[in-house]
Amino acid sequence: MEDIISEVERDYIASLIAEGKRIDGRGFDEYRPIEIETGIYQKADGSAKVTMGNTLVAAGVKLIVGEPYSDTPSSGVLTTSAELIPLAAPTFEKGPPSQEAIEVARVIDRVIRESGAVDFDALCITEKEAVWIAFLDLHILDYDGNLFDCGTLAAIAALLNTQMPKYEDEMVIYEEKTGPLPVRDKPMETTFVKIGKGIVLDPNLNEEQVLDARLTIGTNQDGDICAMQKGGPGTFTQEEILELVNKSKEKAKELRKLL
Amino acid sequence: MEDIISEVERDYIASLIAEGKRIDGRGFDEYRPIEIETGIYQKADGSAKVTMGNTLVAAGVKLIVGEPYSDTPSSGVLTTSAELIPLAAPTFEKGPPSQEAIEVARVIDRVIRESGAVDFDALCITEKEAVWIAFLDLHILDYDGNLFDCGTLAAIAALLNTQMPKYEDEMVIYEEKTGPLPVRDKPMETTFVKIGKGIVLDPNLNEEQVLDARLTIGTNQDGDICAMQKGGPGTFTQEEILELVNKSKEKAKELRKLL
Amino acid sequence: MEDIISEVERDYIASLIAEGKRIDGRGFDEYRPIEIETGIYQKADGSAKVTMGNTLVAAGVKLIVGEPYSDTPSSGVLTTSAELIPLAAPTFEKGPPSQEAIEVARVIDRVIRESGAVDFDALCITEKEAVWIAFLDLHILDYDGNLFDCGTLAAIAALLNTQMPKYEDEMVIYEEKTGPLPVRDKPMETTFVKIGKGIVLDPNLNEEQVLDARLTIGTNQDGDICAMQKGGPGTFTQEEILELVNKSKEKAKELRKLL
Amino acid sequence: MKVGQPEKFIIDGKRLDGRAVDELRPLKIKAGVLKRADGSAYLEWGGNKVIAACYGPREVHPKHMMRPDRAVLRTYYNMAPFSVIDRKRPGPDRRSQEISLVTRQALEPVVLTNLYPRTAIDIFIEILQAQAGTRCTGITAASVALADAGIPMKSLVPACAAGKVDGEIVLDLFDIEDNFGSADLPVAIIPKTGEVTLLQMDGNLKGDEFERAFKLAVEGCYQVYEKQKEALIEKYGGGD
Amino acid sequence: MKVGQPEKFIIDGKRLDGRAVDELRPLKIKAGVLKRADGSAYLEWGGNKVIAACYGPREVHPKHMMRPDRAVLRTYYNMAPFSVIDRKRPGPDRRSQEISLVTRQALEPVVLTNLYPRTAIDIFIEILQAQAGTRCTGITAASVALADAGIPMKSLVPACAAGKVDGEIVLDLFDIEDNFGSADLPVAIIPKTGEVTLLQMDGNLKGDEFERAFKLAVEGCYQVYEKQKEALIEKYGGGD
Amino acid sequence: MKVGQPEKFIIDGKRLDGRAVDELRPLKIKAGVLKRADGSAYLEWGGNKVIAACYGPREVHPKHMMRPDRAVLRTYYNMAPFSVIDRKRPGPDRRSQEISLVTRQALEPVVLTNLYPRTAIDIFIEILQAQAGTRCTGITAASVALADAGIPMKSLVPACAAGKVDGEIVLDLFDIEDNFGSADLPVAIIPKTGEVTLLQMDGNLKGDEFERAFKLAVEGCYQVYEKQKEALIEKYGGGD
Repeated sequence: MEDIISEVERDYIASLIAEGKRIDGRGFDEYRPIEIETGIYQKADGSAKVTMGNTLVAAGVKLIVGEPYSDTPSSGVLTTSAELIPLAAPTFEKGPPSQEAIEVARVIDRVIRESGAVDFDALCITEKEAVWIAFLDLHILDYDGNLFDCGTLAAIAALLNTQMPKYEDEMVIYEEKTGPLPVRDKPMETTFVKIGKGIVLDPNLNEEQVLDARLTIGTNQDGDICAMQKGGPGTFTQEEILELVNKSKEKAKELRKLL
Repeated sequence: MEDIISEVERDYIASLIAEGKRIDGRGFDEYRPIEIETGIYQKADGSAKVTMGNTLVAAGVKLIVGEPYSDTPSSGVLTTSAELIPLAAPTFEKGPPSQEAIEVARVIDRVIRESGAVDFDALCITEKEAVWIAFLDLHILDYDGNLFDCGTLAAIAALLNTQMPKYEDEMVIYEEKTGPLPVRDKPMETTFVKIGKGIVLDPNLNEEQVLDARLTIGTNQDGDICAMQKGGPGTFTQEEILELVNKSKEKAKELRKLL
Repeated sequence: MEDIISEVERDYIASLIAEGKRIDGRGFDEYRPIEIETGIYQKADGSAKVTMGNTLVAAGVKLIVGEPYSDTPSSGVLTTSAELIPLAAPTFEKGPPSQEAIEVARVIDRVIRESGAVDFDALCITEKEAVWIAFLDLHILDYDGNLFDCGTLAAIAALLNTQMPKYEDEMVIYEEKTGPLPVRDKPMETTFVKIGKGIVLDPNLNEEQVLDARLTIGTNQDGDICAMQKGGPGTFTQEEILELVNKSKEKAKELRKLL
Repeated sequence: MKVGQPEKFIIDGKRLDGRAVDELRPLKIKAGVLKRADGSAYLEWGGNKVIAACYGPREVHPKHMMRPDRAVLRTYYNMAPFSVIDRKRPGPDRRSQEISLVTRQALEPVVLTNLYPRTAIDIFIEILQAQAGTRCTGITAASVALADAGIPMKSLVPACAAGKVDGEIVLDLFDIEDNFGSADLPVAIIPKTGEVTLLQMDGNLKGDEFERAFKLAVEGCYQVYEKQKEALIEKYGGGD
Repeated sequence: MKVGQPEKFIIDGKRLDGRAVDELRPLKIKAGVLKRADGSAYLEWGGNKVIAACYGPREVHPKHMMRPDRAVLRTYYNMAPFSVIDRKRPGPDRRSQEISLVTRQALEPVVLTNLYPRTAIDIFIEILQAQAGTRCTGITAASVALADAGIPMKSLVPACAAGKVDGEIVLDLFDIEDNFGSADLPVAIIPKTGEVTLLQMDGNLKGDEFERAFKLAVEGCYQVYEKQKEALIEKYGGGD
Repeated sequence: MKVGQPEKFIIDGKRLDGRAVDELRPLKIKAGVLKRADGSAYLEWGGNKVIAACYGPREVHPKHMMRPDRAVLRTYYNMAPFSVIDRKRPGPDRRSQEISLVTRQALEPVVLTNLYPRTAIDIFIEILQAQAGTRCTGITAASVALADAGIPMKSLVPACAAGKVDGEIVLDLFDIEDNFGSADLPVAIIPKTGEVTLLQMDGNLKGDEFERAFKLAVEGCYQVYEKQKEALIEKYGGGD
């Protein structure tokens, strides 16, 4: 994820922000334009494509039937993966997922899990034996920053779009659907980056390349905090963190309205 | 495992040995100070930490229940691994085990297996279906030479320290113990290296770096030979080998007394 | 598979071909000398060693019992692999199979499968539960070009040589045989390469190194086409392709006679 | 007989998806759909949804792949996990490695790699939804993405398959025909000369069937070529 | 409800391991425990037994990771197979990769990497016994190992978590609380300025609960900081 | 007792394959059997069928393995999937990695690596059929392949094992003896000096048993050495 950027650009973006301006003219707390399409990949059981500015994430959900974990014998399973495929940026590489891709997938997984968005108990078919296992795959197609928020939006949109296939005689019949995946919450993530003294929402790639610190905050629809992740080589003050937590709830509400 | 060492050091160590001296002042047949602690990692079913001079090896045993091999349907299974983690030496690398780590694990595994140290038949739960599988993991924490002897000592100490968890209703209950792992022998390995014309016991790192040939001899408590492994780019004469086999039994007895 | 070759050699081979000559004196439609030995690796259930000029391929078939694929519940399974081991050429590398090895294995697999050479239905033991799984492994030992044709010949020879082990009480008894593997056809592949304006059969290594385009055509014993694969950085005209398809049938007949 | 195989593939001259035997599935191509890539294209071809991106000419890593006299052309075909009914495990399998290889060889004859020695031209093909024929879709998309990136080429390369079902030669198989049919023959050509840059076949064809299928596939390529040109005209104006 | 979950976590104001809600587990730190490493530290923190080693500044392999203006700081978190009840398979998994990443970012703000351009500073964290809170234990240990190696730093970095069980905010979760509790919030700080270098959270916290938990974790960090200093004084004498 | 173990291994002084206790299995060696390799050898030793190839001196990849004062000797032992009753999965496992290592150390004492600094000498050993004793077969073959490649050596290196079955010391175990016997002792030597370059053992031997087995294995090596020389004389004429 580390694009090389000249010192000059770095100084330019930071000085803009010091003057209260952003490189693309947005307000500090403003998301880029967002578009959401759902149900577009028909071999998936649920899917969505989300653009946030020029960042483009495709999400697909596939359901299979398998054994539950032994410590949660009557709960379904969610497996979230993200692939930063080399199509999406000159700096993404082939091979196993990078630490960055793993971080994105794990933080998105965390907010879905901790918010109780998916009713895992309803995904049990036979206790200890058979439960639904949902694979949520995030495919980054164009990378212009802020994968956490764009990816979460795509993930939730795809989960909301998911129809359960029929399960009969120990076979999954993907062509027949029995109803929607039980989704009870719409958690969202909002990501802020600190550049110099300024803090801006929804960083684009240029801003990510010069960030000092990053904070992602995930909240459920009641406004409870469900996931947080600080990133970047710099720090936040304690006051900044408390302030961003408050701001995050508002911004998450905005995102939630788009679904 | 290949540290770079200058020709000067090589000559110095070899010439010392030619004069009957070792770089750390020990006798040719003398082990470095050895300390053994057992039962120190409580999530393991058995554990030990052994220091031999500055070499430090942690060993842990974990027991699970699984299927036996089809050619030994009523025997438990032992799987020995060694990891030369990059914490232990500037030359150890991340990634899958090196040839050296594999060799250490296999030679230690061999002496345990061939000496009959573990009563594998007593580890059978239900023939063909369920047996105890013991994972013996050797974690090298500080590397100052002679992993074979230090590792074997740690392995045997950990096996002797192992308590069998309870197995009930097809579940392992790790919190309850039913008695010690059935250990019937205390095999030991003793490692000699030839540097120039001299042969010394328990090489430290400096000596390993300049060795011509290495011979590890594993014996059981009756003094039978159970495992041997020659290493290094040089040779032994047949007389040297026969002599070292004899010496090995004595030295193994010394080690065995420490347990 | 990419040996470096000088421009000079390239020009020399191409100009020879333009004059109607080949570097080793063969006719354009002539195979190198072929030798076939079968049944030579006795731990395999079937085996063959084929030399085509200096290209040497060993093939072995091992049969195990396993579960069928869910969409073909009463059919056996064939798994074809090819290894371009570094013994066979200075340019072959250790590690997972290269794209070239995968291509060779897949194209050979294709002609066996599509020709119906193996009667997979006869390999069913119990529907949905147990079928014979045949591993066909091609081991390239000396590489002097044209792995497709030499490999197919070795594969078919090994399959024809295969004896089914006995299956009793859910155990495979490899020492007892119950009869030959049901092989119904002898598909062959014939490979042509275009160098400049000329097209020659059975390229040796020197010719492969300077080829513009390659066409492999697989036919069954009725002369039907079962597999094709174009390779190389250049092109064929449509006329050339139709002509080679006709020529291929003749040449495949010649190969088939050697079995 | 495989589970799920239909009894007939052609009923009253129509295929199961309603097409005539020599009819392509609907094909839409859009050039320049990604911001980061140097060139890109999006295709919907029947139920295939495919995106291709081109990066280059750019530095070569690892260095030993560098060629002193030309650019190396590298192609990577990948299926999204949700692109097929049975989730595809991430990462390259043997099938996708073979397709990457033949895709490269289908494009190499037209790309003027000698203009950019010591560089790499990388093409990534991402299958988002698969309904048979993804390699032809990918090659067709890649060729447009190369053009969109401004990589000098002798020609666009359209690709199209023909095959056999119910004993009849048909154009552009869709998934049921591909899974249960008796032959599949993907072809790619250089339209101006008619030269063939991709040719694969699996199945069972008599000599005359092969000839008919081959010619039908080539005709299909010319239809695809028109769509490629339209996509580029739509973005850039003018002809190719 | 998960298998093995206790009914209550706090009984008569005491947690299941006997601690008060704002009490740390016993913490012992020893600096300089390994011979080969340039710096090292061993921590016992409750049931966590962790060793950290630092190598560097040293040559960078592979070369392309080298930075012309600074040292690259690399962190590797690893669990010994026998450190947990269910044997951990050797090698990095997704969890340990994420922890390696946040550990690096927790330490980067204090290490003066610009003093050693073109070099690497490598930190290895080995979990020998795990009882929840291993990432905080690892960061705390790593920071002492860096100091022991003489790597110039602006400050030590202590780390500590807070969380929620039975609806109460508690300091420094141990394994039962971590497995079955309702929130975990690990934090690392720069003591002099109070700046936050690590912040993660998973669970469910109301806004005011977050604030309380966050402040409790920060207080925990200051307690941990005292132990870090003691360990260094014990080895080297003097203050930090 | 393992499944398939015979009751007796030696009946009326004869082993199960008809040999005397101190008798080698039939051994045939042919030098120079491959075209591409710089040197090669094919061995049939009882039921072992093994081919060894040597490439070098040649360029070293990766570069960091290069040594300024000598050639690096690299050895790769590999089993064909069909070489054993239970199909061997392709790729190196722990056993083959250990054998690769001891094979290198068995050959290093004789190869004059200092004559070719900054190069690699690579030896590949391919087991096509295995009947116990493949490491000795491989070393014996490799040594002939090195000679066939013209690599300067102080000596050929023959290898041979002894072992114990039914309480008796026997030469050159075959598979049943190896699987169910009570000791295996592979040895390689430099014939002129009698120095030992390979020595491994697993099983259970009293001191005097070891001495007898060891001497028997050494005698076996000298018999193998005669065959190695014959193979080279057959190809090149003259003695070594």
